[in-house]
Amino acid sequence: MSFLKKSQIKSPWLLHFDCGSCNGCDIETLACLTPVYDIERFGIVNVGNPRHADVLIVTGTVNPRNAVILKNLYDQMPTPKLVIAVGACGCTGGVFREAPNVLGGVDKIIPVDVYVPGCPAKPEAIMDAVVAGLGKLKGILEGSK
Amino acid sequence: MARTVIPFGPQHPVLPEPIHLSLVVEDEKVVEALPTLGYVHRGLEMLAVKRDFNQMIQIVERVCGICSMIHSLCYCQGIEEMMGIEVPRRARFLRTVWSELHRMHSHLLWLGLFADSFGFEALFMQLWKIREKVMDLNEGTTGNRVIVSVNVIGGVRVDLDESQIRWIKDTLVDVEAGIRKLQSTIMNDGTVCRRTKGVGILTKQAAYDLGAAGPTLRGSGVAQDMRQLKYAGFDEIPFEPVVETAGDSWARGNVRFRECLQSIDLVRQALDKLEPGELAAKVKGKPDGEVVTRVEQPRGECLYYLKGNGDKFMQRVRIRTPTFANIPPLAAMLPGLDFADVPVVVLSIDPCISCTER
Amino acid sequence: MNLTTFYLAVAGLILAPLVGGLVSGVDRVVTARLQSRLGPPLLQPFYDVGKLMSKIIAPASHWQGMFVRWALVASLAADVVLFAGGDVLMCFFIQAASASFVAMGAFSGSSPYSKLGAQRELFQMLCYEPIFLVSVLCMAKAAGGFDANTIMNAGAQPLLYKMPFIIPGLVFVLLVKMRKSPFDLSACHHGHQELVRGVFTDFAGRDFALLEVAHWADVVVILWICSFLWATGPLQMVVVALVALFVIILIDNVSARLTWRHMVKVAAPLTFVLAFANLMWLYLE
Amino acid sequence: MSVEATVITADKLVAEVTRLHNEGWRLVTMSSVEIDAENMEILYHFDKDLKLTNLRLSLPKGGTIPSISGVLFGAFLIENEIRDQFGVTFDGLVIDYQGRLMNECTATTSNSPFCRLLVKHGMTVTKEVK
Amino acid sequence: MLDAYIGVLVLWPLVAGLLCLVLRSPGARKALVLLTSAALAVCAVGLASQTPFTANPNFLASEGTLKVAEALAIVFPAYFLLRGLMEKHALVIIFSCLQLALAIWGMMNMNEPQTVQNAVVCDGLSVTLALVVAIIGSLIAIFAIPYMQHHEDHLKLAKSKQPAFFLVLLAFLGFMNGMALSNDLRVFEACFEATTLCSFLLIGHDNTPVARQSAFRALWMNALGGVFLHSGVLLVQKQFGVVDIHAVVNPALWTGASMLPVALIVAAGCVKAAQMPFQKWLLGAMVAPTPVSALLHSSTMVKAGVFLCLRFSPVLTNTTIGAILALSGAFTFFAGSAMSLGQSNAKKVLAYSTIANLGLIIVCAGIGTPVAVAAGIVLLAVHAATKGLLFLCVGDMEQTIGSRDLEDLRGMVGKSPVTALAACAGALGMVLPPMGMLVGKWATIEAAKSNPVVMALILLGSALAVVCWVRFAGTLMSGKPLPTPEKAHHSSPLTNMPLMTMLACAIGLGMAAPWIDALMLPNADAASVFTTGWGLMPPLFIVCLLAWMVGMKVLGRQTAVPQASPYMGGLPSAEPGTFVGALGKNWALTEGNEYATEIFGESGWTKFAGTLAGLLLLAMVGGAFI
Amino acid sequence: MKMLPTVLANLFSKPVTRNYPTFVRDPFPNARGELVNDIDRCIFCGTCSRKCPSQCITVNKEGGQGIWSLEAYACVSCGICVMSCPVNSLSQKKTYRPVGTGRVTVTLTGKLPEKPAKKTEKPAGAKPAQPAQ
Ligand code: SF4
Ligand code: SF4
Ligand code: SF4
Ligand code: SF4
Ligand code: SF4
Ligand code: SF4
Ligand code: SF4
Ligand code: SF4
Repeated sequence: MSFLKKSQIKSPWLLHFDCGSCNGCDIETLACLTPVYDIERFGIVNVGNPRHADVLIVTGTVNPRNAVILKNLYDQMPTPKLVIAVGACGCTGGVFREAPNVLGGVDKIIPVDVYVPGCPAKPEAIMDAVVAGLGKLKGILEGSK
Repeated sequence: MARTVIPFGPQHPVLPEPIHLSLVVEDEKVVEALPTLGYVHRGLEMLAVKRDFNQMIQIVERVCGICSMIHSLCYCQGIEEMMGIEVPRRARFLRTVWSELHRMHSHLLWLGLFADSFGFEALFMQLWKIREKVMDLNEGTTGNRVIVSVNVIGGVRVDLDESQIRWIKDTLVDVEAGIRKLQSTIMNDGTVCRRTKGVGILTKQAAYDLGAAGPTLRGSGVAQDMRQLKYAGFDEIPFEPVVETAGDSWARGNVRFRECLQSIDLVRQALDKLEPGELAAKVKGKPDGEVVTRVEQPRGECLYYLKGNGDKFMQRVRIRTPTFANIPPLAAMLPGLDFADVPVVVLSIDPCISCTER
Repeated sequence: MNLTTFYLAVAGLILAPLVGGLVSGVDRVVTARLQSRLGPPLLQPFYDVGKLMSKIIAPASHWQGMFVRWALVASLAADVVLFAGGDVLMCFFIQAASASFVAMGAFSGSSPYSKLGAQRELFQMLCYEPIFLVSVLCMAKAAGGFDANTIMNAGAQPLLYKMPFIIPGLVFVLLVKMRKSPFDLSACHHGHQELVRGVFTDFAGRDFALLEVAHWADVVVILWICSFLWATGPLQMVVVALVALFVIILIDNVSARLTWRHMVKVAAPLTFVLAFANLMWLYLE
Repeated sequence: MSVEATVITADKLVAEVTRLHNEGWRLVTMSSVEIDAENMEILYHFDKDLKLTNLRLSLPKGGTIPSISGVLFGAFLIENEIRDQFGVTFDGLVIDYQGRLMNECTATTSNSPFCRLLVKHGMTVTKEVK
Repeated sequence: MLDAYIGVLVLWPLVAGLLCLVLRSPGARKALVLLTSAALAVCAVGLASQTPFTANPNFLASEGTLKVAEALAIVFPAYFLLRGLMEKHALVIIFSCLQLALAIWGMMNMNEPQTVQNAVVCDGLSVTLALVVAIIGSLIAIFAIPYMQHHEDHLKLAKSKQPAFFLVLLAFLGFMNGMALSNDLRVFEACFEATTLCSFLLIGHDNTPVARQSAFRALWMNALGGVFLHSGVLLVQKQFGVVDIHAVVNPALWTGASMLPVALIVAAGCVKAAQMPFQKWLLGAMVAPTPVSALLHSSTMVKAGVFLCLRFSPVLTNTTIGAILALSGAFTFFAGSAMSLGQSNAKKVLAYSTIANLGLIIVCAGIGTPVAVAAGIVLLAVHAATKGLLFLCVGDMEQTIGSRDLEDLRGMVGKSPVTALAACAGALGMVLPPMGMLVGKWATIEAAKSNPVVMALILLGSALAVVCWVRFAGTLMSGKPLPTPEKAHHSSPLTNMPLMTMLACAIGLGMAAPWIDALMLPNADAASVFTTGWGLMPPLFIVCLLAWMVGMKVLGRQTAVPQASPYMGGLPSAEPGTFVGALGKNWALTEGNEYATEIFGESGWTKFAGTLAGLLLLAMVGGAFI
Repeated sequence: MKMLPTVLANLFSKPVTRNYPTFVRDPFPNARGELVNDIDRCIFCGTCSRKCPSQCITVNKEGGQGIWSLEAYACVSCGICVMSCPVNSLSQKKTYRPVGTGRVTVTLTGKLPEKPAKKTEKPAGAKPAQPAQ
């Protein structure tokens, strides 16, 4: 695999967007950056700018107002991109599925590559998800030669 | 001079949660700031018509993950008051333990984010490193790091055994040492003070009139803490509300820092008062009537207005959270600030949009 | 121009970005350790750039690609000038051109953050340029010429003895140039800043990768010029550069970000006056 | 059991709130609750030294009452939220989100506790099935 | 042949101007201006090819001419006095009276000086100024044809004032040439006063209250300058009995003699070059139509001032006066740059920057070594071209959108790309290597090696200038312009031709700076130029060329793909340049630059810098007594 | 500068980072992880589906077969169902449910109890989760 392709696996920069999450999954996502978990070991940086991000981590349920934002952010990311839906809310809407202002999980708006169950998802699970996502990307890259 | 309009948020790296501020700045001084909410609105008060009053515990726990335990505590207390249930003494102290552990992790989390808002990455890392120990306490005792889910109507559903109590106490010694080491950085470091002192001043009168709550209110010199209402175990645990008088971001930060230390002390006291006994009282019947109940969350006074009508579904669950009350003071503080201070001041009220919008 | 100069120039062209990338990698590892973390692999910056190179994204403005290329060329040219032992003033002017092109690219973008970042980038330039150049004047005065070669062969005694007061100024310049707290005003390494990614907000993909390379080249130039302070031998210079790097990383980790008003009104004038006093002292001696 | 509250009418509201404010009471919040298909109540909770005093105002859903945000700026957010949920119009609201504080849906009907018209994905307005 | 060239350069413009006045028809005017421009350019180039040389054309050397010159020394002040009395302008009255008194006193009491050997002595400095006037000045004159037409259409004048305007404009060029070439102090002085008159008339051309006020401000200041010059000249005459400029600027002549005359003459140059504290007249000149301000700023008037200083610089080398002059020039450079940073009015940005850059040339004059003078000449030429270009661009854009505020010019690259890009090139050419301004600055710094304060001030000023100009260019290039109603703008070939030529001049001169510098140096120094410091330049140009090509290729590629939507925190936009923000409103993404007015505000700096520069000026004149 | 001792101490001590995929910490003994149903024990009474706050369990009885299905990614691991199951057929693992690349619905079928079931015999472990699509 060429250096350029390899570096795509080695340097996933992430953008975290909180669609109506209860904060539980957010803080666990943030915790991944901190010393005990330190996902920078995998070359991951939280860039906070869709134009630089490779991985979009979405926590929480989608509502009509944030759906627009979510779509925009997704569109502004460069390709190839990965989407990770974190927590029961991100996957399906979780406990809030039937709340009046909830549309459901992230996959209602944008395609999701990896689902991370849990309420909240554990930091280890989020790391697993990134690894799984990168595995998927690697497959695509190898396939495309 | 031409003005710059900045769409600040909803997605913005210094904002942990989505909120939008339409900022108008002139030479990087804010002249106008209008907030937009609704990006995390779920309408979960409304779920009361679909989930019975027991299931609502799990719903209100997820009003917000950071002080989820205190939300369910408030809700359960309300229902207990409505139904006239006496909570066993052991349960009350256990509730105190977990609610103070929550306060601790919440304040450490916030202090970290606050440090991040003025670009002090190492401090953020250090605080979150310490916080992990508290998170371990949560997970080790309840089975979940964040949403501990210990409350049931009438008491708690998880107990602590002796070894766990000892473990908590030992860990707290470490945590306290770690926090105290950072005291001088948070309170006296030159660059930190330059970014926080005198920034976003809320006078005592303004704080009171605008309805500020929690550390935002106490940072402006008003000694008000809902734990003085003596709910859970606080009737037997003496404590003094932490107050600062400067009313700026620095003062709000310090209130939280000192409350962190205070919480360690409260947990210790509560653990010492634990006596063998029942975990939960028996519950019969359906809630009927109307109550207003208040607790102190890390971010301040939280008020639940509950109305039942003898059905298993509540007629109304109205949740007023501290950040909701702190948004107007924020809106009043923003104009006149340097643009660079906007994140600092926004973070200084510890915005929790999740519960603001529910 | 003789052949040695030519080889040196080519070496500068190739080595500078590589060394700069390594410096950045060391920076990230050391920063992680200071924060009690394990940190990324040493070669992470290269992976980052490689990744960015292979991304596909629409430009925020048609002009950006052009400005980015110009900035890169200018940064590399500054390197080459220095490696070939050329005029230090000119070398720095060329680097200022690079910074200007970055700002121009940011201006031509469309996000308000990028434009605010460009403004701040310019204010930063306003602050560090005179300080740095006055420091160079000190060196030139003591060494008797503006050429890098002349300064490096200035004699047995390290220049530092004659110019202790330019140290704060150089530290300030390094902090600004390496985008470190307390002066990471126009863009910080990670995006947690009120300006999102400041000047870099609108650059993406390949453009951004090239900017990063230009940044590496810049860092090498600045570190090298700082190491003139103890130019008694190549080893000593490397040590000085490493010490400077470590000090910068330390400062980054023990301070909060200040504001640009503070920089323009307090930090820059103060360090400038100190450096200038040093210059006057050299002249009056 | 029910919450102790002074019953008040809309015309005396602002005067009463001003009086409480002058006496040093702090507005905690307002709670809105549906009584039946047509009517609702708003409770104003005030605090002083940890004691609560409440005002109770009955009104029809979708009615109009004076805003107290002129007296207490902090009330603007609460009033906007109630407007979102019950379609109550507040006269003299200092910052008026026009019923769009939490969502774009303005179709709040007068007989709703919260709007039952939802903007579902795809931005079509569908009647919520209940 | 030389005499013919000189004749055309000095006299023809006046003749052509008079013809304009007589013929009055626009067509004839156009033809005359174009003809004059061509003639001037040809003759100036012709002269340049012969430099250095001396000549004695009859029309400059004859007894009659000298008589006329002496008469003019009375006529001009008398006219100023008359205007001053009409306007009841105290300062004008005072200074023109002083001028008159000096002139009359000089006539009565002065012995006839030695006859001047050569009426025209043309060296590098003279020919540079002549070329600048002939080429840059002419281009501006051509630009003025459509501009003034449009201008008068706007003002809806009943009777066109253009014939008179072009008379003054063209005559101005002639007088400038006369000044550049003449070697007789008396002729020089007459031309010097003539430029004062011309600028007064041009600034006041629109005859609005502001224009009048500015014109009179220019008049009193330049009359004061005239007083300085005349008293200096009289003293020279008294001390040595010579009026031959090239004899006077011989350092050997001055050993042991009082330097007061030189100080006075140089002070006159500073006034004309709008150095602080006399910067106000040049700022006032901004109210005039663009060709006037362009002319005053780039190729005429102010250049007369620095020309005078550079001319006398050999006698300033290593003197107290020289040191103080250098210091005050450096200070003006610094303060002018700082003030230009705080401005949002594009023309004021240009004005302060002109003042600053002239300060830089004055520094060169103050240092006075051959290297410094060469740098000064380079700066003079490059500045004229670059600033001329910038003025024309701003003028053109102003006619397009009806505002000269930088904030309104935001995103001009979308509305009139050619002009905006030319302006960007000009702006970046002011500050970036390898363009001439920066190269000149570099040379000046290294020439000022012995004076740390001057070097530091120049460094500060240059940093300020970089910020100012990059921001200027960036604002023009700013993405996503706001939707403003488009106004029809008829750009004629006579607008574009001078603009493009000027662009070529600016870039060409900018790139040629090192070679010009080499030309201006005495042979001994010139040889070493490219082996030492300047050796960098040729490879740098190659690098630039490469960068240019790469940049263009990428530009082409990126233009072919659609642009990304702007990052606005993820918010949607209802239409380009807006976002849907608070209250569900459509917020326009307006932008404003940061001017840091609390630091770079105009009024504070005017007071501070004015006082300090005034003191320096006094010190310089006082320094002559030491 | 007040942070200096702390960061220097960090530099000279071992990082606290747990090198996760290489080193996996043992879960806490009472951790509430993945929900599993010992389907042979289940009597398909439907209590869990009624009590679940997330309403992610459905219980169906069709043709003598009981179908218990869980919308796995909507489960919030609260453990209410575990507490309420009358026959203790539900339990939570100590480890969290692994991440997946598609939505997962766990569907388990079992025999309906003929009579009030009184089986005490311990059956084999639950069937593995089946991705529904
Ligand atoms: S999955 Fe749970 S913790 Fe995560 S956002 Fe949803 S409710 Fe909160
Ligand atoms: S105050 Fe914040 S942390 Fe607490 S419940 Fe509300 S949102 Fe959560
Ligand atoms: S851009 Fe900044 S953060 Fe990135 S390597 Fe360079 S100095 Fe470090
Ligand atoms: S460096 Fe600072 S701003 Fe960047 S991600 Fe880390 S904590 Fe956030
Ligand atoms: S459900 Fe709709 S109307 Fe009701 S509060 Fe939420 S967004 Fe507003
Ligand atoms: S806008 Fe320009 S052309 Fe029109 S009147 Fe004014 S100066 Fe003349
Ligand atoms: S799992 Fe337990 S509660 Fe659920 S249906 Fe089976 S037996 Fe009943
Ligand atoms: S653990 Fe909770 S959410 Fe999950 S199935 Fe059981 S009751 Fe439902």
